[in-house]
Amino acid sequence: MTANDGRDAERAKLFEVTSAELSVDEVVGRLADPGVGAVSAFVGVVRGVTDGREVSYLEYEAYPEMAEQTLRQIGDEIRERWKTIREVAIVHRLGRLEIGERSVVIALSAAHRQETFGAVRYAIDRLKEIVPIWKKEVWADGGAKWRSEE
Amino acid sequence: MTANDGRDAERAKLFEVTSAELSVDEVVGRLADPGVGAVSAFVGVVRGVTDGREVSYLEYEAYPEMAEQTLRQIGDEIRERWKTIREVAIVHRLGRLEIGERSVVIALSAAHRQETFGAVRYAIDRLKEIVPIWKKEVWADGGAKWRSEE
Amino acid sequence: MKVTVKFFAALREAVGKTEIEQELPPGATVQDLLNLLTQEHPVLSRYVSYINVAVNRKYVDLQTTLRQGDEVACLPPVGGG
Amino acid sequence: MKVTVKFFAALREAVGKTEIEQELPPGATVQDLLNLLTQEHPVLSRYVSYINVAVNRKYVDLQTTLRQGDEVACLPPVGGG
Repeated sequence: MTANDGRDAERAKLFEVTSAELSVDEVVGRLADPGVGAVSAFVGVVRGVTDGREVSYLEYEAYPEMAEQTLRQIGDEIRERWKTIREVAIVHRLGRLEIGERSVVIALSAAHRQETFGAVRYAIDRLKEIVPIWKKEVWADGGAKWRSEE
Repeated sequence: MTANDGRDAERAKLFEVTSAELSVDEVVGRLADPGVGAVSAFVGVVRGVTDGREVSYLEYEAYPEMAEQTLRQIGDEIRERWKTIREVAIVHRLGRLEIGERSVVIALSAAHRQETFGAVRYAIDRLKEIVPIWKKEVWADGGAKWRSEE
Repeated sequence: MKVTVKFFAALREAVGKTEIEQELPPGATVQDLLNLLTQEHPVLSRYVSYINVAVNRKYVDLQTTLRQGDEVACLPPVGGG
Repeated sequence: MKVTVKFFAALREAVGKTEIEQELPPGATVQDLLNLLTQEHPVLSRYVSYINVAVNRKYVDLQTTLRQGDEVACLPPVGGG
């Protein structure tokens, strides 16, 4: 499908959903290559308050196979649109997440920084639009709600 | 000077030059606060080739006290210009760095992601403009050169 | 013919199942499937206008014709990140 | 009066020192200091038009008047990141 399918197979997965804790360093490390001079990253973090209501924890659910496939599609779209982007990695966490924990890490690499900022913004906007992942907010007062992008 | 001087004293330094290896997770961790929902980060990485010439390693030098002071100034400028940015941390490494090592980590936090992308771009552009840090490229062929921003 | 239908998030909770096997007449479309599911699970009528559908992990429109063995996913509005 | 002068990066290598004490007449400006330094270290003439100067860790212009005990830094074009 994409030009780098061969390379991907030889190393860490670039697009993944996982129940393990996320490390930004680990995800950035998946992009390692001597041509990289700049990495931009976005980290989603579980907020303790939404709309003035205290959150107890979040529960993330996915359609895992399709989620990884649409994450890969986002990577392809980025490298099609911004030719200076060398590689993209997106790892999304699933299951119960406490306040302050990381829900998603997006990292993308380039020789020079200029195009990385717009591309990382596109990645997270697009993720919220097409990737089959859902989050349920469970509030401190016992209520709960499935939330889609505000 | 700034509104958060008191808070800074109680926790990890937000603006720092150091000879220790950089961890993105550690720098992102300096921003921890239950109101944070989004963190954008920039990571500078030592490239193996510049202008078609193979690099052996880089040597970073700073005027450390003034570097930390100008990094803090950049943080102040950002929070003045983008009111949704909660906190900024910038850590720059000094000394000899090998290919693939991280030279700088910038991280900034907000409740929502929208303004973080432009702000992180501003931070690295401004760093290259005003922070008294210099890098010497030492090439594989034995030559070397102090480089300022291209 | 038979297809597998998957439910996620609010839909999974409403239907009370993550997955069912559904018998369909040959030539049935996604719209036909949603009509049938709503008859069998009236609770779905609250959601059906917001649902996106994926067949074999690709988003499709309601006119798409289904085939034996398809994996059909009923996706409420997504909200990762 | 005396000021401390610091050199960095290419300037440090050219002068061969990281720091010197410099005697100056009262009322001397940054420009006066640079003129004096260039006389004593002719190698600086190659750099002097690119130098930025900080006094007590703040960027200043060449007309700034120096005071006893100032820390004056001669900064070649910066290039961190």
